[in-house]
Amino acid sequence: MILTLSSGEMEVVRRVLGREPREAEWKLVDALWSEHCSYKSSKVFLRSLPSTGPNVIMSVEDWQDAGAVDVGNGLALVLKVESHNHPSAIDPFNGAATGVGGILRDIISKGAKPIALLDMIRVGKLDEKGKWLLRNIIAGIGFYGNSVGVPVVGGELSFDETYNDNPLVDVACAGIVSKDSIVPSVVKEPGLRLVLAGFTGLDGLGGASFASRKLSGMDEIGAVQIADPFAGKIIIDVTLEVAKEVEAIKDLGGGGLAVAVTEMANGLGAVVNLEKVPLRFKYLSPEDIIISETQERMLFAVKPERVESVCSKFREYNYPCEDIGEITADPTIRFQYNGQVVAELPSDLLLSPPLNVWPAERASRRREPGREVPLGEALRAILTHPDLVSKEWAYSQFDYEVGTSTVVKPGQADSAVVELPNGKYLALKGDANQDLCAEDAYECGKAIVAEAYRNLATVGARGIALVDHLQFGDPRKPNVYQDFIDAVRGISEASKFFSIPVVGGKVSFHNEDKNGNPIKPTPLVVMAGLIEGKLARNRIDEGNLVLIGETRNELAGTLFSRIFGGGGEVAKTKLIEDLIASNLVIKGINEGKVIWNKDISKGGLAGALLPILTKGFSVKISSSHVVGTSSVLGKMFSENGGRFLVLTSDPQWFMYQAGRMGIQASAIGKATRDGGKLVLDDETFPMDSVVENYYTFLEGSL
Amino acid sequence: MMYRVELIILNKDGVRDPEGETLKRYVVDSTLPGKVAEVRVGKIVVVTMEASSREEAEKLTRELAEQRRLYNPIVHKLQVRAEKVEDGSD
Amino acid sequence: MMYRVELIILNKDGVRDPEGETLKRYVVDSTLPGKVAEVRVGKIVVVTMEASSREEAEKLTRELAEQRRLYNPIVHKLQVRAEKVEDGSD
Amino acid sequence: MRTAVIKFPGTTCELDVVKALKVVGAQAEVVKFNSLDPDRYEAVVIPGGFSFGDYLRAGAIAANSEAMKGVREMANEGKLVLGICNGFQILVESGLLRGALLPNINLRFVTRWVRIRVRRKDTPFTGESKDVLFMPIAHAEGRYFLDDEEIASRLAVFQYVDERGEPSPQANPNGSLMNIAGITNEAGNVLGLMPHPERASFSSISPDGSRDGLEILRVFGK
Ligand SMILES: Nc1ncnc2c1ncn2[C@@H]1O[C@H](COP(=O)(O)OP(=O)(O)O)[C@@H](O)[C@H]1O
Ligand SMILES: [Mg+2]
Repeated sequence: MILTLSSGEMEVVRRVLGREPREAEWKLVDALWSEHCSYKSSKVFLRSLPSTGPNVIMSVEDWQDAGAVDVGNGLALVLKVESHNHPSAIDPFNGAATGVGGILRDIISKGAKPIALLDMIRVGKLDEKGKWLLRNIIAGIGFYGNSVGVPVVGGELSFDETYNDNPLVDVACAGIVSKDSIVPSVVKEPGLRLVLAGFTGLDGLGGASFASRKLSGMDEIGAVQIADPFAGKIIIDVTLEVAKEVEAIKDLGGGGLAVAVTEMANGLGAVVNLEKVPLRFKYLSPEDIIISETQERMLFAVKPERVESVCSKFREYNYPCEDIGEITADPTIRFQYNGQVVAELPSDLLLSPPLNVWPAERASRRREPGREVPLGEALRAILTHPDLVSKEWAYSQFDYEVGTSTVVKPGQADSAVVELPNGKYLALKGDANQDLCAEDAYECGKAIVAEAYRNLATVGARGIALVDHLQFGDPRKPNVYQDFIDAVRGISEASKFFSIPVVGGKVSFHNEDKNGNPIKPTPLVVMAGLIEGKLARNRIDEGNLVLIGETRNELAGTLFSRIFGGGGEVAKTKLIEDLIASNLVIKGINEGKVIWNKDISKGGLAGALLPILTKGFSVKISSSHVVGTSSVLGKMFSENGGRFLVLTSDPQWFMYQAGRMGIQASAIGKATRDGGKLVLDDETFPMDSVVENYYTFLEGSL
Repeated sequence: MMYRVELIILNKDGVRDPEGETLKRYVVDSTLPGKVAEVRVGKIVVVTMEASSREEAEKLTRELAEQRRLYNPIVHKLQVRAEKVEDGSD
Repeated sequence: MMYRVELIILNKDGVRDPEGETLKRYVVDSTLPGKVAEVRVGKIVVVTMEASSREEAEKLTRELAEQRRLYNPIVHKLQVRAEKVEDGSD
Repeated sequence: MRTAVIKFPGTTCELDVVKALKVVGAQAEVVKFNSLDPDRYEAVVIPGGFSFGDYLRAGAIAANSEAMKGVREMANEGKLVLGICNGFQILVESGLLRGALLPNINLRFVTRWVRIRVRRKDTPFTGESKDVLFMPIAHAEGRYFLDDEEIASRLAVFQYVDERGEPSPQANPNGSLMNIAGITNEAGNVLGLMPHPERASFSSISPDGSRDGLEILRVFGK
């Protein structure tokens, strides 16, 4: 038996119980006290995230499976993000696919219909292994999302050697449910029956403790889970069909039945008759049944008289469904097999592990001075970097049109936009920035929230809610833990500033390479927003280029410094700039002044010019009009926030409005149809091979 | 000499096979009720190759599968079978 | 008696097999240069079933494949092979 | 027209199809795979998705189902039968349409907006259609194949074409024989196509505001 409990934790269990736990009881505690399920090393800090607001219906402090906000007309938006990093490292196809299945079940647990998925993917070098990982991750996401008919409407794809052994596979899902039919994950009264749908098998034994441990080799085999989107589709359809008939729903995720039952009882007790659990293999032991993490299962709390009606809907699809036990007033979680007790533990013990606050210490960041990089070389390197190339190879493998509501599709803009059943337009975007986080996790935490906010503004939307996912190395390493704390502080500060509630999130520790080095800290946020006025259509055409915001020579923690080293200052996010600049862009969109726009982020101004160049246009820039620094490299590659690049036929309007709002805006050049060149002052850089690379890189490499 | 090598990739025992399960549940069981214990679905790669012996053909193919990730050893089991090809066709 | 019946579905000789072609061109030829004449990729369905003889097992499986269209006769060719299972595992 | 939109386990596009059929005024409703009564409907649409997980081959398991007996009955009576994407795959697998739909030549699922030329206007679906339609495809197994080019050419209703309206190799998204995107039966009352007309029926979601899918669906409103 491999347990992840520390000896101290085991002592606590023995002391509270006053006896030596049975083997199954150890496993139960191990699952519930795993980092993955209990947030024991992170909970204290997560409490600092702002989780309230006039529109919030369900938020992080409720510790439910997903958060929810009001989007008008009696509808609620349910939002959740999660990763499947460790499973994807060993079986990228099934790992990524089951990640999608898992996030979907979080959404349907609330009775909400999933309407959109996002995938944020980070892999390392594109060597043989990297290609294998990426190909299979993308195929796996498509396999599940396509098969269940939920469109993947956007995402990210980034390449960094820090992820060579530990790819990051983040998926987010948005769902819609009528406000007064949201189903809770927890029960309030004893006497309800526990109903389980789906077979339980061997697969995924020990997954939760697996995710809370570093990757170590062959003993992970038991944790392999095979994706079955066909079963997933049945679970989605039927769960939504029965949602109105049940009192609580919980998906079975990490920790299997052990965690689902205990968390659903939420302080009340439960009796589970394990012999009633529908099994795929007859020879599964009672202990294994408790912690098996077989996918495509749901747990329902149901009034006794409704059990038959609920289960009959599953059986119509030939899908197993059984009454396996009940919620009790006695606050004990009891698993029994043919009347024989297998495990019997107080709810309270299971639900409240001792919290960990590990020693934390900020690593000193020593930056080697960078060499002088000629502009032409820098432009070439940045503009051909895989992070900036067309991602069509990836998103064309997703059915992003299913649902007939994808208004702004992948590749069309910085945010995706979907039409809600009430006719409103919802914008979605996920953002992370491993370069900046590796330099300063606090600044990075702020910056990714600001970036998501700006990305929503580019389509005319204002953020209304966000979910975060915090991905770090081993929390017992003081530098890693400090980065984690800093990132939470940054995210918290920025979301408070923008008044955007954090309605959910997830923590993933132990992301390390095979030598035990942590990945670059990679917190990620997914923001949802509503378009209040006009939707920006963002079609590139001839026009004047206006740069909104001040450009500072802050090259540390950028794509430039990742490639060339050095870099000087780290970008200090001034959130007020992001807010005002976003206001200006949204106003411009509503007044018909914006032909096309993009926020400035990866690759700096140069990176923002790339989409124009790739659509057959040339751009001519006058560097003296890029204000804020005299360094040409800074002007072109700094990634500091608060900035947008706008194509417009009325640059004066932007300059006038910016002046009134107290920010910078200047006409820096023009885009013209005679394609293929970037002209900076008197120097001309041919762009043919850059454009060619943009379209062919991924297709050619994979 | 020419060999026809079959490389069969199936999920390991104990690892689920939803395709096989679905096929069994919705197709096979209704045609052959009660007769079928299990259905598994996998991939087969048939390589027609030059080798000096059956053993060599199998060894080369197995190495190919391992080096070039034609299967994932964590999930799949591999079966390799070679036989001599008399006339080059099959 | 239990039989393990392999049902191998490959594209007919005249029908293109892009997966096999791609595998050969980009993977196999660079690992085993000059050695490989052809690569074909297909599907295998392994049915573990009760039958009174090998012949019966093969016949039932072939009929199953035909009636329930486990293969598409326009494009696929079928191979069926049964063998007795001694201890039920493989 | 009273139109049944069949939902198999794994079908994903039934609600989209109903939504689009409502636009043209059809009386459309979703019918579960185990409860199709062919006599109640004048027409049937088999929508896209992944019926039975598309296990084995896209459409193969659904093609064998009870529901398809009802569809066959309707087809034989001359009622309208439309298969979209997975529905097309099911029609082909069940023998209601000729040929086969094989894995895309590049072996990947592909979503993309494509142009298709309407080659035959003598079917009830295409009688009043424009010549070239703009619609999205989204499939992994859409490579049309038939071992008789002459028959294929006669039955082909839609062909993938480029900007100039030519069925060029670059316009072929999946390696289909003769760029075929959709075919009909001899009688003309059964039509299958890989592109999704229901996704090209709302101007808010089409890249250029067009609604070309309605050109094909309009007949159900009659
Ligand atoms: N893995 C992915 N899945 C789906 N869409 C993606 C993925 N990666 C990128 N995209 C889409 O491609 C476009 C460009 O992405 P990206 O370069 O990350 O945007 P940005 O310019 O905001 O940095 C966006 O529309 C994005 O949603
Ligand atoms: Mg952006």
